[in-house]
Amino acid sequence: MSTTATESVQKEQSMLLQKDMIADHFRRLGRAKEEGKKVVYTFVPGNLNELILAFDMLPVHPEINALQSAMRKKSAGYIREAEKHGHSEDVCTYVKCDVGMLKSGNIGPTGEKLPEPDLLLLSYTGCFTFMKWFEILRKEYNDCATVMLHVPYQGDGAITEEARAYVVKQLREVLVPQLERISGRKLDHDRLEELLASSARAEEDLVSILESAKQKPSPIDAYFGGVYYIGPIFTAFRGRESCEEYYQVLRSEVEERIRMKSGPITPEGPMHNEQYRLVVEGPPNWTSFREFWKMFYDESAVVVASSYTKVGGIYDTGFRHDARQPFESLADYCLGCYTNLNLPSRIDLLEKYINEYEADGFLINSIKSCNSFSAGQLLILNELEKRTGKAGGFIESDLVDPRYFSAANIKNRLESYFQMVDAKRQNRHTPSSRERA
Amino acid sequence: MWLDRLYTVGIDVGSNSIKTVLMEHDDNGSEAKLLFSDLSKIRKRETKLVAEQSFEQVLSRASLTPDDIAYVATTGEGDMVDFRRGHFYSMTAHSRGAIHLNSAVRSVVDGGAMHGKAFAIDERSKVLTYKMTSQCASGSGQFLENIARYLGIPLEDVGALSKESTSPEMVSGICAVLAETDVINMVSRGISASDILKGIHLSMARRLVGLLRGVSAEGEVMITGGLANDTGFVAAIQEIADSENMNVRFNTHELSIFAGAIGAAIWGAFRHKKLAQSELQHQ
Amino acid sequence: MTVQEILRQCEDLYNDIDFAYVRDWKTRHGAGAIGYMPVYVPRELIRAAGMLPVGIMGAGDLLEIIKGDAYFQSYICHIPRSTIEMGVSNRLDCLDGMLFPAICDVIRNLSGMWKLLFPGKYAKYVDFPQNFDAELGGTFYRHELRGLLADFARISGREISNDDINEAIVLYNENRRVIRELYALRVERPHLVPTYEMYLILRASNILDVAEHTALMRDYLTATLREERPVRDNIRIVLTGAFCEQPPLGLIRALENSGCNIVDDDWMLGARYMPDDIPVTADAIGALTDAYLTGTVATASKYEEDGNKGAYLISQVTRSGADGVIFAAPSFCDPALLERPMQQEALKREKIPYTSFKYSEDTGQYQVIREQTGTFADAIKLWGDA
Amino acid sequence: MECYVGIDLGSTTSKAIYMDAHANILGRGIINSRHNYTLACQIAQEEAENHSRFAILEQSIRENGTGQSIAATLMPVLRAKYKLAEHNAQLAELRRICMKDLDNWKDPMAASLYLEAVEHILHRMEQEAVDIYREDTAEKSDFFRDIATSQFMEFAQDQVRRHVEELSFERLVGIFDRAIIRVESVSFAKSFSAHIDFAYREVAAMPAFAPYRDQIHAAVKIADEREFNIVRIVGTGYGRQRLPFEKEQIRSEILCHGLGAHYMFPDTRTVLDIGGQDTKAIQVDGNGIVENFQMNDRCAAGCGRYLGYVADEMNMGVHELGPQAMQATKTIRINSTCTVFAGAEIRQRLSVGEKREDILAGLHRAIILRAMSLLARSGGISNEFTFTGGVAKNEAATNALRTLVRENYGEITVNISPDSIFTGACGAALFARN
Ligand SMILES: Nc1ncnc2c1ncn2[C@@H]1O[C@H](COP(=O)(O)OP(=O)(O)O)[C@@H](O)[C@H]1O
Ligand SMILES: Nc1ncnc2c1ncn2[C@@H]1O[C@H](COP(=O)(O)OP(=O)(O)O)[C@@H](O)[C@H]1O
Ligand code: SF4
Ligand code: SF4
Ligand code: SF4
Repeated sequence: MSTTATESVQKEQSMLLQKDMIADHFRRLGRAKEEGKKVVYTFVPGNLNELILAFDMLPVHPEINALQSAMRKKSAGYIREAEKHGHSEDVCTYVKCDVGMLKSGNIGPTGEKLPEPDLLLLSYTGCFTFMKWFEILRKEYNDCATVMLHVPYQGDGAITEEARAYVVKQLREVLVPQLERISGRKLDHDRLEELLASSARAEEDLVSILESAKQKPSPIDAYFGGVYYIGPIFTAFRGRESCEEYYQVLRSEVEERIRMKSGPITPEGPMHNEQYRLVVEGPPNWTSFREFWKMFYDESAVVVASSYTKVGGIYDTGFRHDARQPFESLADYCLGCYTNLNLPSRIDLLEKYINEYEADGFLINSIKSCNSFSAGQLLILNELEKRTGKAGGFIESDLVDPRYFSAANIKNRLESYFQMVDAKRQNRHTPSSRERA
Repeated sequence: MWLDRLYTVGIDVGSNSIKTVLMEHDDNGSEAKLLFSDLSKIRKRETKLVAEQSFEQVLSRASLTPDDIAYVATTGEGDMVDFRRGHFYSMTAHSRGAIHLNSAVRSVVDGGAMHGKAFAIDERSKVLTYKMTSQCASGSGQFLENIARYLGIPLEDVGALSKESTSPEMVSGICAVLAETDVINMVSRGISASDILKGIHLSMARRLVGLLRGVSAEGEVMITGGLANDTGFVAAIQEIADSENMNVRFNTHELSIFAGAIGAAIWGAFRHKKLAQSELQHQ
Repeated sequence: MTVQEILRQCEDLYNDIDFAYVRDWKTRHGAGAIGYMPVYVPRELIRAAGMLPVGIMGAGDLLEIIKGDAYFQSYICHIPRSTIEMGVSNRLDCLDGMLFPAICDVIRNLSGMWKLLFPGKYAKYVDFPQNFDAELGGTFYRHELRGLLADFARISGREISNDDINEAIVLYNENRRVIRELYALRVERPHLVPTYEMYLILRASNILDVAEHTALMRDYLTATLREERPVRDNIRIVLTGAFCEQPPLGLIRALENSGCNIVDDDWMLGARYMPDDIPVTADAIGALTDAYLTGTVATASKYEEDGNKGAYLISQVTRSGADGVIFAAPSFCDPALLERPMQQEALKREKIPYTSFKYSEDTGQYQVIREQTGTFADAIKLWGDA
Repeated sequence: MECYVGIDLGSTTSKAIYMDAHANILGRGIINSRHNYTLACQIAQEEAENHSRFAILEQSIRENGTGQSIAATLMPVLRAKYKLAEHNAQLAELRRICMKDLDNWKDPMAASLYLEAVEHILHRMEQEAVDIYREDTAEKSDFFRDIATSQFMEFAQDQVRRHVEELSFERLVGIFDRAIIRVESVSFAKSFSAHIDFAYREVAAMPAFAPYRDQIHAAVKIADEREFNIVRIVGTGYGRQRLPFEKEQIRSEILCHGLGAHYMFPDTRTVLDIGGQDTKAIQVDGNGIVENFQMNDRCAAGCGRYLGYVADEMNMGVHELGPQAMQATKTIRINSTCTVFAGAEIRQRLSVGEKREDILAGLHRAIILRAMSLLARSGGISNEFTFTGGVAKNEAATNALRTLVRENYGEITVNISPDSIFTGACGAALFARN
């Protein structure tokens, strides 16, 4: 009795906090133009939030807008709109959702119109589509000022000195001058360092939260729940006080759940009897997010680790933003985000998760939109099966295009998958005709 | 040799049927009149043979011989017709045919057996933009024919039945071949044939309206091809377009199914004159 | 040689998915061969190491995909499947390494897959700077090139001098020059350089030793000028978007048969990425770097700093006197397809007609495509106002 | 006796298996599942029960001293006669429904015209029934629908030819189409007692068996009176969600196929199942536990229906495709993926003079190529490889498969069993037993 009561209270606190933070951010965006604040559009993976905040600019993340649109069931219309303007049905639907939203009046998730960008900060990290995306936006916003940060790929599985130097140099010689020009102020180094220090503190808490899934039962769902947990740190809030506070609250909630030995909280209610522990690779589907989650809830399946919660940046292998070397740590952050890892490194990381989080199996949600994630996932599946001996599952959907989410199909596959995990765990012996004869 | 009348034949070789028209043109080519038409289902026969027979059919009705025909123009899969003089691509032909049937139309939806196409045209029937369905027969005319067959309903009755529907069954993206199971399933769930058909019409309409939106269609839209004969489909596509607030009005013509053949015949006359002129110049 | 003989040689090269030429070349020269994916790699460096650069453009429709599908979902383009299929069926054994240029996420990830699938083989992702400042991108790229050079030296077992690189640059300059001539002839008299032939001849540059290829093109230039060919009533087209996965030959023929003469394109872009000569200097790596930073043509995989999208395409149209543009892109090719709407906007502003279609290297049915390009050609021909 | 039942509710056919406590298969039943799934499931189950009774009958005869000597000759006759009884009952139902349909016609003129025609057709069908079910006639379809359809079409064409002006073929066929669905929905299986009694009386009257009539009768009685105590049923297959079963009683078809294949061929590591509407590639471990699988989407290309559609397109029966394709001298590449487009392509190819068998060879290769890519996706092919599902009955398909497997995966044992269509049901029965 009392547990459920506390659970619901706790749930409300961190969630409400996040809700307020987001609402506040969009309110500020809504007032940006009249208050003379400059708006920077930029991408989530390896983003430079601290740098943007140091110039007192406001970031907008088109990917977040796209996923919010999907959750509010607007994406289908936006995508159609973009396709009407000549965008192919084959390409990343995030882009189309964003373009469609723009063409439909640029109304953001809170129903307010989003301010137009003063700068497009194209941090070209882990995905080629980003480049095209901002080239498209640049045209849409009348040749809006655009600055490119080229972040090399970890082709050989490591961050090279040259790559780091290249990024640092671009930060210093291209980004900062451009940000100074647009914002009309000099970079405040002290402010940047403060922000980075705050980031590091929040990151510490986040890692502890993500790693809490090593407990049995896991107090969190590191995929469906995880996407909420990474919200603040991967977007406009990292470096801010509110972000630190959010993670403190969340961490204490999680710790309380560990003490109570209770499972994650889901939209269907708290999960009680953890049956399957899974590692998930790939982004979720946003259009049917709850339905998707419920399929796991119904089977009492908990995701204990996921790669998607590392898209912004990977913290659990030790990286922290570092006020002592601001540009170097920003560069490392960009260079280190999940989709900037080469395939062998991605497999190593997933393997590590499967082992460390004592998963029963792993599942790949392959996203039609996203070549960056998806190309090669079938090999990942095979490799992981080979290395871990755990059951691997493969389902296909899309981020924001509801046409590519077939609930029946996914359910069918999941059902088979869970039965497969079961069978594997029990390893029952079935007589064959030969043995009987 | 100069006849005082110019006759041309247009043959539209479809995947399902062959449409042939015989047209008569006045001297300056501005007036074209349809004399005879023939529609022959291919029905597992050899396409080439059916085309020949269809050609002979219209000629014999007009008591003309092949020599009287100034230009035999094909469209569609016209490669099979070796007695053609020239070939026009199907959108070129359909758009011309559509303008001939109704000069006010500025967009065309061609609902054939395999593909659906939508294209915007100008007053001279020039194709401005177009969209086509992909390599999946779901939602095509053939798809509808299959369903009608599974339901045991003659194609001619499909339209009327569909219009009787009160609560159409939602269907979308089902395979033209595997639809059989789905349809049988719906029947066994007690859904009436008219609700099934209407559901299918709506889903087909949605696809084609999608294409039309892709070409930014507005105003008068001509439906050409066999689907124009299907009143249920015509009603459905109007319904969908209205529900999506598209400013379009769908037109059909009793000769809609012959639009491609008519267009080809008219272009045939045009080319014939061009060619005759350049021959004159050469001499 | 007659045109027919030259074509037969090119067709043989095209059809040979077992790379007999490469195997033979290696034996003859006692040297290695390095494969590379589209679009571009600095072939000069491979050549400077005495090795044969081999462009891998998938297997077209020549290979049934049995195992390649095991690696890619249905919504990923086709070229990596057939490439892997060739790899796992030992057809690429003759290569001593593979380069994966930074053109898209698919090829990028393929580099990692290659490392996993062929652990003993050299597999390298070649990152190209998207920053074109000599100090920034230039520094980075120089380093990339030096890394490659060191790798090639290791693989070939020989030191590579500045002169070696310059020698290769000269050979490729020569090759580029003849390509320019060929393109110029086609613009002038398209009927003498039919699309199908031009394609095959250019395609041979993927495999042939550069000097041989240059000679082959020269032969073709001489031979085709002697041919009697009918002038067809075709429209003039710039084809764009096909810089990576290639359409099957049948489709190329179908385009031509539907009334389009292609007068400029982005096929085999790697061979024409730097249209101009690269100077011979004491710093060959520097020259290659500069050529990359300042001398490459526009393509979807390259960031356009000035945001002048479509300018290059429009210049292609103007230079070649084309009637219109065909966007032909591989299905599921994000770079090409995302580029398309921007290009089309630019063309619209210039009132240049265009049409577009998608294909896959193993597309077997050209009907729909022919219907579209045919209608496009009809529209230009019948109303003539283009 | 205690038994466990597995039911595979396929998209085109439903299959049931009766299994005893020692995992021995007692009987198998199969039925078209075109209509109501619940009913199909019931009928398949009844069929399997009858089949089990036959097995008991045979066993009783064999165990009964003298019976042993005649069992081999008797059983086929008995089965054929039983089938005949069943067939006759179905024909009677067909007649009843057709007549009722005609009764409701609004136009009496037309009704009487068509009544006469239908009467003729049905009469001929009834006459021919005996010939269909001789113990020595060639193998025929398991389904009344298939037999009746081909007969009805043939005789209807005769009628139309004779009365060209008055009768429409489509309309005649329409009457049949409406009726056959309902005939298929009637459970005849229940009437085991009646049918076996008929069969018994027929054989008892035969000189060869008359001397043994008492033993036979005794065996018939045992089989007829045997009670089956169904301990548990497990359902699987395409339509499984529609079964009125508890969640625990429903198993994914993937797992059932894996387990079933393991049961039939214990060394199986890779299973390919090509059914009417889907294709599955499954990897299993040494215990028949699924390790990995891939399924195609809801697209007919690459499934049994692809061949069915092609057969229609070429005016052939599905069972004729394989043998004809085996005559091919070359393989023509079919470019269209979509079944409907492939149909059009076939027409085109035929019209440019390509040979039927060569085209068919291409089609079979196409379907197997798709399966190969699914197999590759599921993790390749390991020894031993088992091919199940309806398409495994098709020689050209198995042939193409063997070739491609050898070319790409080396020498691998390929198992194909005549009962492979029951693989899923068998797996389900095993789940029921566990
Ligand atoms: N009388 C009709 N009533 C309803 N639908 C019809 C009728 N005639 C043709 N159709 C539809 O039109 C389609 C054939 O159109 P058609 O333009 O002849 O195709 P194609 O040119 O590809 O052969 C058929 O598949 C069918 O769905
Ligand atoms: N005798 C036969 N010869 C050749 N093919 C057959 C035969 N019987 C069935 N098939 C093929 O098998 C398919 C049905 O397979 P089945 O495994 O019963 O499917 P499902 O389980 O989906 O109902 C048919 O579509 C047909 O192509
Ligand atoms: S391709 Fe993937 S990483 Fe890139 S923008 Fe789209 S969803 Fe994001
Ligand atoms: S789903 Fe059906 S109609 Fe569509 S491609 Fe597949 S077979 Fe053809
Ligand atoms: S075809 Fe396009 S997406 Fe595919 S590998 Fe080439 S560039 Fe990348």
